Amino acid sequence: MKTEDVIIINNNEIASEIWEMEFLAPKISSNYKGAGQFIQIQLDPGWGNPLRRPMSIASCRDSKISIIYKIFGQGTKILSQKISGDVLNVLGPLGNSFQYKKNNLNILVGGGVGLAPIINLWKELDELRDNSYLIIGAKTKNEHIHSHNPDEHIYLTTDDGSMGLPGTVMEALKVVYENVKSSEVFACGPEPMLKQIQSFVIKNNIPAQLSVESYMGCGVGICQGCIISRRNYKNKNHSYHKKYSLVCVDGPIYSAGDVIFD
Amino acid sequence: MKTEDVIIINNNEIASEIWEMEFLAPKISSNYKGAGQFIQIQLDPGWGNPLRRPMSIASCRDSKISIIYKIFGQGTKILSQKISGDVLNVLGPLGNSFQYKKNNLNILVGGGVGLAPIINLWKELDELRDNSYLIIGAKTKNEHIHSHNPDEHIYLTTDDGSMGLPGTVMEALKVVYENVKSSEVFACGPEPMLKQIQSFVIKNNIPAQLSVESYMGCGVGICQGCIISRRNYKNKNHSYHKKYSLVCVDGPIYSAGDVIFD
Amino acid sequence: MDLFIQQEMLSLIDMSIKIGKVLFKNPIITASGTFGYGTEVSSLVNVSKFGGIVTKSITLNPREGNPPPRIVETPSGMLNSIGLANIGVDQYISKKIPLYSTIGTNIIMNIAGTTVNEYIEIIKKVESVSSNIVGYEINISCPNVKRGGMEFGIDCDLTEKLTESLRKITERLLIVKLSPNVTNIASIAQSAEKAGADAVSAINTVVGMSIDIHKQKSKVYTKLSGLSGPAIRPIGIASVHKIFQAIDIPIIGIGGITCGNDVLEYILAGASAVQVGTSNYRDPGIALSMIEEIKLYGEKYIISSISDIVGVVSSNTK
Amino acid sequence: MDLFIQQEMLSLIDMSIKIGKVLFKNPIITASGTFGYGTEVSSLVNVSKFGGIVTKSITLNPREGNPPPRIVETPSGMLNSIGLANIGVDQYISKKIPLYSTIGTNIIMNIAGTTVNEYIEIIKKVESVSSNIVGYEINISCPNVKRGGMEFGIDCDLTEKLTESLRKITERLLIVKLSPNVTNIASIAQSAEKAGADAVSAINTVVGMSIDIHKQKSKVYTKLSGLSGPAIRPIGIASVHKIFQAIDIPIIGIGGITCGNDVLEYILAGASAVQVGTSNYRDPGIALSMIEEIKLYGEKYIISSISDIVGVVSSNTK
Ligand SMILES: Cc1cc2nc3c(=O)[nH]c(=O)nc-3n(C[C@H](O)[C@H](O)[C@H](O)COP(=O)(O)OP(=O)(O)OC[C@H]3O[C@@H](n4cnc5c(N)ncnc54)[C@H](O)[C@@H]3O)c2cc1C
Ligand SMILES: Cc1cc2nc3c(=O)[nH]c(=O)nc-3n(C[C@H](O)[C@H](O)[C@H](O)COP(=O)(O)OP(=O)(O)OC[C@H]3O[C@@H](n4cnc5c(N)ncnc54)[C@H](O)[C@@H]3O)c2cc1C
Ligand SMILES: Cc1cc2nc3c(=O)[nH]c(=O)nc-3n(C[C@H](O)[C@H](O)[C@H](O)COP(=O)(O)O)c2cc1C
Ligand SMILES: Cc1cc2nc3c(=O)[nH]c(=O)nc-3n(C[C@H](O)[C@H](O)[C@H](O)COP(=O)(O)O)c2cc1C
Ligand code: FES
Ligand code: FES
Repeated sequence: MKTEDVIIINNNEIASEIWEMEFLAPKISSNYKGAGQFIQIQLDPGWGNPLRRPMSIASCRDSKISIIYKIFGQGTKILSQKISGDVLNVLGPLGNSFQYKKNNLNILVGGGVGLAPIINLWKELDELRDNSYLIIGAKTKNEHIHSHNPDEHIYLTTDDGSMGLPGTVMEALKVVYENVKSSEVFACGPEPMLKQIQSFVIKNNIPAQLSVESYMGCGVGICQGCIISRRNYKNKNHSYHKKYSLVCVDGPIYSAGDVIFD
Repeated sequence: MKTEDVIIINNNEIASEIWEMEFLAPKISSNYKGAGQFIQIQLDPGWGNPLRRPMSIASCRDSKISIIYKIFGQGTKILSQKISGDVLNVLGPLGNSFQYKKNNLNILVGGGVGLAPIINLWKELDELRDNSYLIIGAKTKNEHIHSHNPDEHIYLTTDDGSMGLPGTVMEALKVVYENVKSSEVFACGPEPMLKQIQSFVIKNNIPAQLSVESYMGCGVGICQGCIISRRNYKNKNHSYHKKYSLVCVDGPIYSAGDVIFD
Repeated sequence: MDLFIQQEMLSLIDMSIKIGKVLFKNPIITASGTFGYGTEVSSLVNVSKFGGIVTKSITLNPREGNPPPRIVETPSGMLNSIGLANIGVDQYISKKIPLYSTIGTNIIMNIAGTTVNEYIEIIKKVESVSSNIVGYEINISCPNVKRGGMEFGIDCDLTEKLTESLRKITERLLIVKLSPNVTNIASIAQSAEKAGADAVSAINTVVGMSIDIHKQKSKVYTKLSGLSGPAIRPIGIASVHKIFQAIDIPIIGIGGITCGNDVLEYILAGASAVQVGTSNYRDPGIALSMIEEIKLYGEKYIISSISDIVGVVSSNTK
Repeated sequence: MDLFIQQEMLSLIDMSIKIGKVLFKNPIITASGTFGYGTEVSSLVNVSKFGGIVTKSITLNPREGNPPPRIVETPSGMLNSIGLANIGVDQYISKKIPLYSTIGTNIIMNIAGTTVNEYIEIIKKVESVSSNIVGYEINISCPNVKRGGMEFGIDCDLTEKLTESLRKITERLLIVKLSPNVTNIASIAQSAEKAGADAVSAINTVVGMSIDIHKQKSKVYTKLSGLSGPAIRPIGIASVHKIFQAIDIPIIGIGGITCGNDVLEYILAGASAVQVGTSNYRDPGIALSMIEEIKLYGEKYIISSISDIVGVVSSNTK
């Protein structure tokens, strides 16, 4: 993990209110471990917003890193106003990454801006495409950046039925799961979605890895700000209390059974 | 006085660390009264810097206003990073303006960034050029945006003698003053310069108008933050105490005899 | 009558609030010292739309205030040490009060003194003339005057005695403005309530300091000065939250309010109304846009009256 | 010897300072709770360059801390309510103290308790093992625990008693960390001095609150939490200024420090050293650049030792 002044190459709106930014980050990418890791972006040199903003890595290749982000508040607004050539100070790569098994069928589920690490994992699984399924949910078709394509194992859902399967990712997950055996689920998205996936995988006894979000201070384990509640305490280096885990260093990827959503 | 979202047309470094910005401001320019007035610029929509930054109007024509500014701290740094097409929120025009007499010889003295209102007045005196003298001082030639041209009544000075007359504006002022009668001095610049001019005009019994600076809060007379000490109290609308005057509404232009520099 | 119906339809939420017997058309008031005497910027802003205006602190005698520099910006805030510069009560009565007869909003007169008697004398003078001032805000908390109100603001007994004395001489609104520079702001609020105040307002500025490292001196003339602006908003909200649990009279929330969201935070924490201070310096009309933002919030969450949500976050046990 | 001369030439200003009998290589220390146990980010930052590290508050028993959410950003600041999550003194002794033998900087152990006896027990345990900890910072001022140190921090007598008891059982540095949430921080500092503290540090976080208006609940789990970051810097500097006039032992300034300029403001106000907190979250190496900035200042104004400028602004009469 390093802080690095990265140079923006691209910053474009790729779907309604959803942006993709790509930048040159040789130092950070040389330490990159895999899909699921994130970075902490400093908004500007001033101190109006003292905290960095956490963003999952959506791709990492040839010294370049990309993120996919949605405009929530002031910070993401500021990011969307950056143009190519601008410089950002970034800390990373941070956190752990998804761990997949070659022999499993891997079902990837992304919802909302939970997209980024899931797309990243999808790219990582390139050679295992035959064994992999991608499910992406959004409210409506304007928010989708892929095409619904079950032949290629890509299933899109929309709440309003305007694209792909109508309903949430749960509908698609059930459909896909019925056709496969020995599978593992990888998911990232809003908490309500993760909760539903958690019940589903526990009920069906499928292993699953969830990427969770939490309000971050430092991103490196020194503020104790980013905790989530957990089950199944295993002694980790940083989360030195049984009940909670530090998302920034022991996460953001957790085994579905270990996470308690409050 | 109005707040207006103005659109930047140009923003360029015109001399070492000195920038000129021009923007479209139809509302503000329609209320403009003359050289000496200023505007208050909001740095950005966030609240990291709550206070606007005061800047003298350097020109006002055809709905366009320009300013000339020097990078001091974070605020002026932010201004220098704006590009054409960007929008700024501006309050103005504020304060009073220089009042000149047609029959006088007018000697204009600008030092450092005190340049802006003096250049503006110089433009205003266009038809009276024969009776007007412009003196501009800087540390070194890189900071000058004009040419030394005594034939055109333009006298530049540099502390290091790298352009125009060596020394401060005082040297030039003495030279010019020796050649003229019934004159009035108009000056804007750093406090040490204004102090010297004040002693000079008082000693020689010449009328003079000084544009003074002060740390500004509101710019419209409601915070009482921007006072300077004064002599010769005349009942003004806003400065309702004898000892002090509100620079934003009763200034920034004062008769040299009225100002006390602390 | 027609007009009344029309307004009803435009704004589903009832924005009016009551403090003591006084009705405010909306809960957004400008804070003392940050809107002059209320008349300076009337060409720029339609002040009649405000819920009210608190005028600059008035003392018995005119005060020139502190020497410059008086203000400096800090991260998301500013320090000020104006030193209660004001025209004094006599000129206030002769020059300002007449202007308020047509101003179209509630004027609250803020007063400051160094002894109980000074406060009494000021109010007696104002009470002896006819005016449409709706009440007094008692500044017992200004940190920028050497012998000033501050001594009252940090002491429960003094606050009680002062409030009691003033309660006897006016039927108008009596609002005690509290200092955050104390260990227990809620207990000072209780003293004010006990002595008959109609409301308390909180907070005044927080004591702060900033140094010019090159000149090696304080950036404002007096070394200590008062911190205001968004930086102190969390302190103001916490203060209102604590006071809300201690008293039953209305609280007017102050500190770092910049938008409708901020107003609502204060209201949810227990404020019946709010005052906008430093933000006026960025834009003297800023309070007007807050009114609109609150109306939208009211529509979105189907709130029929702003009073319905006062303190809902602070009264929850969790 | 060669090395010493070389350093002398590079940095004309003597950056070292002394607190009690302990020498610090420079006045820049990381603040408790904002740099973990000092070892978490050693791969990212050369911690041996710091003047010192104050470790996270340690309590007698391990504490899991408060439920999430624990932090939220505010204008130029942040609120936190970690709730003293820590591994407890026994694990601190067995797992952390051994790591400090090679850390290359002064380790100050911050401790927190709810009773005098708890503080005593913690220190006794640490004193009974061998360690290179240079001293203890006594947290009597954490606002985020329901029954916590806060009661000490607001009361002079309790502060005095606590300090006295701890002074008896250790010869190591004893630094009392003060709360800004009091009427008179200088008098608490005087109590600490009287009872034998080697230094005081100020300030801990300021009580604050922030509300999510859509969920209508506090943004951090506990309603009240602690405000830190640049927003509170003017409050920290004012506190140091006031304390400087009241006591003779060294003051460690804390609150909103982001750069060398900010460090110097604290030093000019009366701090002999400073602690950097929230800024570490933006960049765990941020304190290192401050050291360089101060050296440049020292060169520019020809200051031979950083101690020469401690309090020069606060001791001026004007
Ligand atoms: C590990 C991790 C990975 C993430 N990856 C992505 C991603 O790939 N794409 C994406 O769009 N978003 C991602 N997020 C969420 C993203 O960090 C927030 O949307 C962003 O910080 C909002 O900032 P803002 O200033 O626009 O909003 P604000 O106005 O500051 O706040 C809006 C909301 O954003 C959240 N937020 C604000 N600051 C932080 C912070 N420092 N840490 C965590 N949450 C915060 C809060 O919950 C808040 O309610 C991720 C978050 C985490 C923890
Ligand atoms: C009436 C008036 C007209 C001015 N005209 C010009 C001009 O034409 N060109 C120009 O370059 N400068 C002008 N200035 C000065 C200019 O306002 C400051 O240089 C600018 O505000 C600095 O902002 P900053 O954020 O870069 O610096 P900061 O880092 O904020 O501060 C640097 C210095 O700038 C001054 N300053 C900061 N904020 C303010 C404020 N709100 N009001 C007054 N001073 C402040 C302070 O003295 C401070 O020491 C004028 C000032 C006044 C009062
Ligand atoms: C420049 C300035 C002058 C002030 N003058 C007064 C005053 O005369 N009387 C008073 O009670 N409060 C005064 N205040 C305090 C404000 O009324 C308000 O309590 C404080 O600024 C916090 O609110 P804010 O953060 O919205 O500014 C003043 C504040 C500022 C910034
Ligand atoms: C997340 C967080 C945790 C903190 N934990 C502690 C603590 O355990 N003990 C303590 O004495 N102070 C603690 N503090 C207070 C800091 O040490 C410091 O006094 C305060 O944050 C002000 O400094 P700053 O503005 O530089 O952050 C904590 C601060 C933060 C932001
Ligand atoms: S974000 Fe600071 S410990 Fe995780
Ligand atoms: S700047 Fe506010 S009164 Fe002049």
